[in-house]
Amino acid sequence: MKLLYFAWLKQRTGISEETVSPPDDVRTVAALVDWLRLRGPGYADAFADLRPIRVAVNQEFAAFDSAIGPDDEIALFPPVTGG
Amino acid sequence: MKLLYFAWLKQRTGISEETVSPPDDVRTVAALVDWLRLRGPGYADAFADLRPIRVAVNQEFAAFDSAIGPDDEIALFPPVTGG
Amino acid sequence: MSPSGTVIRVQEADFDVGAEIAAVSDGQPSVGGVAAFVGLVRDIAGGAAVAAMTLEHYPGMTEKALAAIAAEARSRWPLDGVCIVHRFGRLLPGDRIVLVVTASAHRDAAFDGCRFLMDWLKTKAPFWKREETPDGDRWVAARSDDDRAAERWLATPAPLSEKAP
Amino acid sequence: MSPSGTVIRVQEADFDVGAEIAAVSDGQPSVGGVAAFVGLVRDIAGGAAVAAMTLEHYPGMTEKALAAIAAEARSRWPLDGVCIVHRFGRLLPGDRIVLVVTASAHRDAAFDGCRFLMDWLKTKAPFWKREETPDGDRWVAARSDDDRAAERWLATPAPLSEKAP
Repeated sequence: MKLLYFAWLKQRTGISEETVSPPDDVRTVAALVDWLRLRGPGYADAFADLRPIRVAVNQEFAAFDSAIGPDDEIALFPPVTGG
Repeated sequence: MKLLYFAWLKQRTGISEETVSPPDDVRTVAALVDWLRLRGPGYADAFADLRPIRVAVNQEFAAFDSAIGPDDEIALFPPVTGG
Repeated sequence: MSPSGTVIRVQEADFDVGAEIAAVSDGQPSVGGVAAFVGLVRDIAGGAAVAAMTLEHYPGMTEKALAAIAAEARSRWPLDGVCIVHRFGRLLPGDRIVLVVTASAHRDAAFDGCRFLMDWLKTKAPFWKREETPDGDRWVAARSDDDRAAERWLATPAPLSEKAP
Repeated sequence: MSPSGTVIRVQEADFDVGAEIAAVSDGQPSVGGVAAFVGLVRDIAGGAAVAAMTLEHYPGMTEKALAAIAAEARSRWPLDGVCIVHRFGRLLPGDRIVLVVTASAHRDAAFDGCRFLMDWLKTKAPFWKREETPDGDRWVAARSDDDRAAERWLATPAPLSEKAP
């Protein structure tokens, strides 16, 4: 499972991209985030509040209850501010 | 009194610009047009129907009942179609 | 750019769209958005092929009318720059006719101002178009759609800006 | 211009506004109007001076998101050409950030399409801005105004075109 972080989520986790293998019971974005929080203080800080966090699964906007699997690319980032 | 004609009004009158001295009782655009109609078949044809005709007095859009005097510049033309 | 930040030009020559757009916000780092519209000669109109178009105008009044429309736009929206360039003379399909550019801190004012200028220009600036078609020349009639487009700004001075300033 | 008439580019380099606008209608004499919007870096934001701005994006998803927004615009309005160019990297006040261009037979479709693209791009394309201010760097927060601007197109797919087609 490939993870990407953008903007202040990248800064707080200290990571822009990583490949992880969470347990089999991690089947949604929400479950993934719960699991990520346990990986260290940077993650716990980054994911303390999910309200300002958006998610994309395989480069499409998705919801926290979206299903995910080992081959997916999951991105976590704040609301977009382009243009 | 300076008169200008544009678009098909110029074509029908055969004139783009002329200086005229109508009688003193010609004090509105409507009276001017009534007087112009008598000047020849080109004018009569051009001013047969006033509905598709617009007017400007001293380079500002005006109405047929607008007051006019000897020093004014009066333009007669169809509805504008620029842009 | 004039001191007032409004550029009005009526000319036979073509214009440089990129240069005009750049000039409207040049040296004004408070500008966040520039909206522009370019009107072009179409090769078909009212179902007929158009080989060429000739634009007639009323020298003197044209510039005044465009300046008045620009002033009206600036009174309605916080615009940091306005540019209107309108051509006259004989033009071919694909040729540029008109350019309207507005600059503002925010995009909604730029968009609204630009559209307002085009709508009012169509009905309030003294230009007339004659088209050359296979059936001969014809004067283009004013469109009721254009009247309605101009009138929508009377009922609602700044309809979309209110929703998203 | 791609065969579909939609150009999407995400790049660090600046772009040539005049050339991009010309390309959207090039060789299409049925186009009567081209609307364009240029977004620029402002020197002030949220009351603070901005010395520079860095745009981060999500390579791969960005292009897909912009292509989807362009396709949505083309499904709503009869557009003969669409161009979106968005920069990333570090930019200074006055620098161009984004260009959106739409071409259509009629001006209302071009205006509506252009504005729609900007509104949706602001809320649906994965870009993030970091500003350099006297108080340090800060990530730009999403604006609720932008959400509302995007949402107005859900309620009324083509509000102004209906009034003046």
